[in-house]
Amino acid sequence: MLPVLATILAGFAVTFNFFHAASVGPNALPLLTSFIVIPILSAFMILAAPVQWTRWISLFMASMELGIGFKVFFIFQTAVGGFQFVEEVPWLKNFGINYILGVDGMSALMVLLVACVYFAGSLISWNITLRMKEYFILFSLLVGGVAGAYESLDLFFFFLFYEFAVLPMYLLVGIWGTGRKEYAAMKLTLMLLAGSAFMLVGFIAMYFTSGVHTFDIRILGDLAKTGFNTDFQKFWFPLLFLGFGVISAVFPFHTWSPDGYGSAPTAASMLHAGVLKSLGGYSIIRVALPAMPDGAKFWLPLLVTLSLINMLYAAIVALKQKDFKYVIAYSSVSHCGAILFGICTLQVAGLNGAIIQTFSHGIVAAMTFALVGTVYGKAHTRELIKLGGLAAVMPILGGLFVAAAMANVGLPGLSGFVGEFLIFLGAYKSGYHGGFTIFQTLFPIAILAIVMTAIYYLRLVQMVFYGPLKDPHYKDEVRDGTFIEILPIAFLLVVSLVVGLYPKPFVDMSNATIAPLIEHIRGFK
Amino acid sequence: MIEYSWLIPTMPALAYAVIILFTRRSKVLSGLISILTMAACLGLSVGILIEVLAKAPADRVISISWSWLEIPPWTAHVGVLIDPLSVNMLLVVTLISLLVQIYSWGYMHGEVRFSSYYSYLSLFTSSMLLLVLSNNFLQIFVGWELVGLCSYLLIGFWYFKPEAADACKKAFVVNRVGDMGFLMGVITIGMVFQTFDFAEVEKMVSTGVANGTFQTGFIAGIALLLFCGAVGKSAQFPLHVWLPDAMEGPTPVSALIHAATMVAAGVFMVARTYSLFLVDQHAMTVVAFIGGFTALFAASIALAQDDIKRILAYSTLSQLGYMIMALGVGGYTSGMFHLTTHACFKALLFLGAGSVIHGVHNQDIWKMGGLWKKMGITAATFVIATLAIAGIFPLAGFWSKDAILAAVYESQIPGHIVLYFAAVFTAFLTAFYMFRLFFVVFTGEPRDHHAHDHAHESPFTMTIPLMILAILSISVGWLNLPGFDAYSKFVYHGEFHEEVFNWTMAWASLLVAIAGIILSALFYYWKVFSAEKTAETFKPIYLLLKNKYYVDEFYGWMVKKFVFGLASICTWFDDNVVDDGMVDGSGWITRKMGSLFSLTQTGYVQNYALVIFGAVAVIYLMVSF
Amino acid sequence: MINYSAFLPELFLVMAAILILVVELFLTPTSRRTILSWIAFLGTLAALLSLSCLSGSCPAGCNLGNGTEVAFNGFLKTDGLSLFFKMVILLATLLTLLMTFRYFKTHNTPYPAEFLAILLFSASGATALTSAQEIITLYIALETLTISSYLLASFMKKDKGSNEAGMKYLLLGAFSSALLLFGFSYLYGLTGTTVIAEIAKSLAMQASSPLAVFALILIVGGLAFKISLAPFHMWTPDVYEGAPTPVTAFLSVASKTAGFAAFIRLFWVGLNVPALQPVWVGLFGVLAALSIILGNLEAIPQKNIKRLMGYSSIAQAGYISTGFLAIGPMGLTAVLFYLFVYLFANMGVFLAIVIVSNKTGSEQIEDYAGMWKRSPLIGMVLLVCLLSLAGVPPFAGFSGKWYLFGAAISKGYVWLALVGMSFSVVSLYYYLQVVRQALIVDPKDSSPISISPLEKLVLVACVVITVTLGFWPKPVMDLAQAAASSLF
Amino acid sequence: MNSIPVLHFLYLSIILFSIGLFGVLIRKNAISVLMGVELMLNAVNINYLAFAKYWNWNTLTGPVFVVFVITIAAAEAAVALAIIISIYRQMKSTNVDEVHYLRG
Repeated sequence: MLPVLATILAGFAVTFNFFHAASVGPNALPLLTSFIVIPILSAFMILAAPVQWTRWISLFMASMELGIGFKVFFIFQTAVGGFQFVEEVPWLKNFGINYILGVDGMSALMVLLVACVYFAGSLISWNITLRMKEYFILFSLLVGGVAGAYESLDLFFFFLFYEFAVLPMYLLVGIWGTGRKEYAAMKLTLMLLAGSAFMLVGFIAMYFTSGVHTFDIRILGDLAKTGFNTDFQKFWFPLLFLGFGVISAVFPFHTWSPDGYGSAPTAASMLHAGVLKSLGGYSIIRVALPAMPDGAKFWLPLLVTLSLINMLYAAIVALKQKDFKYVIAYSSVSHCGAILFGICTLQVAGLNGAIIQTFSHGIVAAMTFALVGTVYGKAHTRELIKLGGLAAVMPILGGLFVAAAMANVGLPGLSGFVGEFLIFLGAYKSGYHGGFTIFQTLFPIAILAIVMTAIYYLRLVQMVFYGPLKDPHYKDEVRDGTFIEILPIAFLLVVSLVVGLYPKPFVDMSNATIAPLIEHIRGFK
Repeated sequence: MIEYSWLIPTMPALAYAVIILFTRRSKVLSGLISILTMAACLGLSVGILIEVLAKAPADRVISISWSWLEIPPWTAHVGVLIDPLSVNMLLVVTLISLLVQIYSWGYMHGEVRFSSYYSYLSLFTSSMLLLVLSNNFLQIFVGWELVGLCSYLLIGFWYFKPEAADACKKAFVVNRVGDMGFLMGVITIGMVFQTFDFAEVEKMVSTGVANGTFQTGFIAGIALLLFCGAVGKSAQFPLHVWLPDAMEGPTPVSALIHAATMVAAGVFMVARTYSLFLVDQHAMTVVAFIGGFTALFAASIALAQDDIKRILAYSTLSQLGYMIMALGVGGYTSGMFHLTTHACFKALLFLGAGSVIHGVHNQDIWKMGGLWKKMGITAATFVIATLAIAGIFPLAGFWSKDAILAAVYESQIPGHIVLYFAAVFTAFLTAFYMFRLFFVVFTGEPRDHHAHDHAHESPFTMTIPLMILAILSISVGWLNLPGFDAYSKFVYHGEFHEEVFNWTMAWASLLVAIAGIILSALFYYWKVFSAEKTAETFKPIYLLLKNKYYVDEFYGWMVKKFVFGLASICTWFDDNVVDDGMVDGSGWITRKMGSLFSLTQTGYVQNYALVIFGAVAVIYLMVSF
Repeated sequence: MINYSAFLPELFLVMAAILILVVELFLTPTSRRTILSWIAFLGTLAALLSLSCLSGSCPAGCNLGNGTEVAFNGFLKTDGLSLFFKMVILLATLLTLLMTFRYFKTHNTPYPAEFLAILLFSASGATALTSAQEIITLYIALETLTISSYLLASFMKKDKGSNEAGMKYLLLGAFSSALLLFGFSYLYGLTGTTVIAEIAKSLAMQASSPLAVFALILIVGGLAFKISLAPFHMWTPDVYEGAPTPVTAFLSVASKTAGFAAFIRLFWVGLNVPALQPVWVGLFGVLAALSIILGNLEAIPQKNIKRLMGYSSIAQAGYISTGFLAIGPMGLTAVLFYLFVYLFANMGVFLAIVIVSNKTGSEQIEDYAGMWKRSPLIGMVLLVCLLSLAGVPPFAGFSGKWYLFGAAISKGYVWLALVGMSFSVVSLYYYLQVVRQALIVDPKDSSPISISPLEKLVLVACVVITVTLGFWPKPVMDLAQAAASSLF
Repeated sequence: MNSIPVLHFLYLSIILFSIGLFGVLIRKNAISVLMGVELMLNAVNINYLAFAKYWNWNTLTGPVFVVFVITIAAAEAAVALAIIISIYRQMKSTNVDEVHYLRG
């Protein structure tokens, strides 16, 4: 217990203080690059170091990452807005590729999210024994990829990092997974990459159509008026939306998600559900919307319908699942639907809601998966019929799970509420101001989803933790969570609480991105 | 004092955190922390009351706000609103919670999770106070949801009991259904008025309706959306089903949450947003009739129940219906007044019931009887409460209930006469079933001797709250003695107008109540009539009542058929069509095409040559023609 | 006075080959043959180094050349482009030699000297091809390459597969080169010259005639055979499977590269005339799409890894052709870069195949189970190289594909890019089947596989290069651009 | 000699080429297939000579090409025969259809 805490504090302090002096100002230390490098570096260190150090290295590096995450969050000047800590290195001039990193409000939040989940994940994986080294290496690489994807402002590197993150997932699921792991792994990988195939072509098409031959997102975003004519936008927006949508499991391309998460090892599903999945909505806001507002508006009816189906349909399907983890997986699909819905509102409130919901979903889904993994590790089964009454033997985990469930349900005071509330506000608003009136009829349906969520989560709580203890063996075999198991979950819970209780700083940050974006979009038909 | 009012919700929250994090091990410490915080809150509330009373009626409204989240130009605040209404609620909530917490010390004695119990109580009180003190729609919704959570936790406190597990889920979900409407209302308000603040919204509405920016129907729609929430939380028909089941929780919890405070939140909310309702009479009518119907409906069910707590639960429903009705007919003051008095005597009833259960370890009234001698204090206090709820002069219920009846009688809404008679009849039923309960439990011969022998009076930690509440149940009503009217001068909506107390109506209702008491005495005390015989004669009606009009069964059937039916359809679709069909299907097709094409690799060299030649030929033809 | 430096690398190779044959005469049958290997190795190395001298950037500072060398009054011109091609080919030859040493440890043959000599001959043919400026020269170089590779393919006389591969390769190769020649003859007839630049000149003056189109198509057919572009690809899997593994490796990289060199010379210079250009560009669009689709689809059911690689190489040819469509420096750069990437990825895989099949004696995919336990390095190599072929980041194949499709899209071939991307997902499926065996499945027998230090070095090099070029393609890109600039 | 127009040579070569092609595609004996190829090459040669005549003899391009073609054809034939022999050694037959173990 003490050494663990010491390691965490040490790692955290190192980065958090190291960057303190230099990280603000024009020629700053490469804050963002180091955010990508640290996980990758840790992969190499683990590769080199003796096996018994593995966990400690990973934990230490994760804490360093956490330090940077918080640093970015704290020293980001919301008032100034725009992209900050930008690092720009020319890469391939004649192909218009530059290594550009930078965070605005939205991605600053995402950076924090990545850091938190990485930290929690490396704690949750503490008891991995099978092929431990490889596990932690792949895990760190996964994080590196995600971190890069959230920071890059160049489509080439965005894409590179994104798929870089998909790859370790295949092995993580395939090797350390459970159930039909190889099937799930293959499905996940192929579906995600198939989606990204459209992305790549779309990016390159943007590159050439824009006329300025650059992959710089910031520039491409401003070209919406001059660079891309309406037909181009109408043709490419849906394809990009598809590519991004597959990442965030948009119906009907969501089926990789239940199988994938169902069989992935805990930490992997935490990262994937919490962070990588959120990339979908993120990139729509970052790339597709600014560059192709007309396309967005043209396709809105379809997209809204899809996202609504996501929300409700997934929630309904979750109601009938027999596997503990599948319920969570479907609920995560449903929440991503909410995110897409928020984006489709094309309203300040709605988009802010989408971002906050992205962040919250990241934290909460990670927490929930962590809980499921821990419970599974103790009860050795995930079939809901076999579980029951576990609260008697694991009260702390039970309590935490109720908290997690409430966060998912969108209970005020926890992060889930803020996002959903803002999304609904946006939904209503975009109906009220004569904009896109389909919402006025749709948003009651959307709100219906929160009831469904409540139903299936409480059903879960009841079936797993409440009622009499199903299996008498649990009485003496199963113990409550240990410190190492509780720590990451509690950590995530605290983050969710903070967002829920005082969302102002977070919303301000996301709004630093959204307000200009909306101004930008409003100029279009 | 008022500047510290924000402490009132915060302190219990802190107590919750402290207990959960640090003092779970030590029961005594946890209990003390919780109780002391509650005492402090009560003290603060009293202080605030005094301060507010000192002010002139005009400037008794103080509102303080802090920004919670901003999306320019639009801001959501968290704030404190001190006005007579909230002060009234503050006192009720803090007082009852304090008493209940003291009471729980004895009642939950020996419970393993004593500490968590107290932590939940603190959390509940804190969220309830958040709700009460809120000065905007968003915050009231937040508190609203949080009390829902606490009620979930406390109903399911004995989670290992399957009934409890079911009940808490039911309570939460049913409330969510109501909250859907509430949330829509809140969002609509936020977006239409660009603010959540009560006062500003009120202003905009009044001006907007005056100059015709909003047509009344729209406002009425919003009001009714909000009312959905009230229907859920105050367990009005058709969302009343959760409250009786909620009795699976510990009895003090039922007293605090499901009788005195939380369920009254619905009433409070309607009162808080009253100006929205007043805009359009139709909205008021809907409210009034739902209240009235619930009152009668629940009372009739209570006639045929056997579980002591469920009887009380249905009586709670019915009384809440009264309050809602009162608000619906414009009896703002009377409604809130009844809320206050009801809080006292209903809490008393539940705590008394709790002490009985504590004595006989049983909830079926037909296993009790003759407890008068065994547990005197309990019985004495219980009878006071019973008289109070029956509305007997000069106890609290008399004054508040008559105020309501008067309000109904004098109101302008269509069909108020019907409502009036329904209300009167409800009063009669109330008197009847309450005394049925009293007689069966406390008088006559013991039915279950084993239980009876072990029965004993409860420890003083439990009896003292009973006595305090008894005194209140007698005296609170006097706040509104005709001519004195302290309460109605304090809590009113809009302009204060004198209400002349209508004595004839009061006597009438009193007679009705007494008639009810006598009738139940004939049945259950002197046993002139036989209850069994009557039940036999009117079997269909009896069964209907006993089975609560089969509402639960109906809902159960609906959920099973529709929700889960839909769920199975969707799941099937997802597994077979989307997953196996589309996703795996495309993979399968690709693989099949692969093996199909690889058949072309025959291995015969001349086929390959032929293909080469053919390709050249075909290409040439294609290009040249 | 002949300008030897124009064909200096070829000279080195040929001399090395002859030297080998001569030295072999003095060896008794029992004496060890390592010296021959050394000669071959050094000869190729010398050729490789001579490239840097010719490019004018000699480390030793000799002034052999300054980038372009001309001999035989312009028939043979060694410019930057051909230097790049030569580099790829020679690197491939080096790695092939390395494999050969390993290969002959188990499959021993009485004629190692001949094998090495022929290998060097065909390498010299390939390199000569890249600098041929004239049809006859081009044809001779081509035949030097192919005829020797017929021999190489069928070199294991005792092995049925090898023989069959040799025969098929030979008959079809001869057939296709007959088509090619027939096309050439008409080209000559139309223009009256065999110098590619001249051809361009005189074709530019005349309108498109059916005869010209006919010649064009015959030439496409004949050459597409060499780079195994569908539908002229059918020999590939059989030959790749049957031929000795080093030879397969050599064919898959060296002769493909040479083929592309020929294509670029002939089409981008010779036939790049308004009358014909649309025809062959469109034609290549179709062929590229066809090879991508067929190659990837047919690879799926394969059980033998060499055969799998055969199909994959068909698909790769298709990808490269997408860049070949985009006439211009960008397309050329993309093609060159991708060839370089493809070289290391493919060679890494084949080296791994040789090593594994030496140990297990099998080329079936399911015998790669549990490489993560038996030899993590090989597991790593398979993962990196195969996924690079599939075009997954962060490996070089990804950036390569990005440029190729970029070039294609810049010329408006969006549909082709879409086809390519979707089918690279399909390709991922079968590549991952191998990766799955190697890294996920547990081994049947977990006896470790020994790797000599040199091989370790090369394998690691392949991995490092493949990963680095994914992140940091600049050095090679600059080289490729320099090369491309010599044509435009 | 001048009396015969070029076109006739071309016809001849086409016919010859087709015959060779026919042989390649139809004959089952590996040797005959090879001979088919040789015929095709000869058709090529005829073309070259015809065109050489059509343009001018002085630049020797055509004849030189023909010489090279013949030489290479010879080399090809040598290699081919070697391979076919070793196949014959193994499966006691030179029928190309019997050599189809590599397929699928």
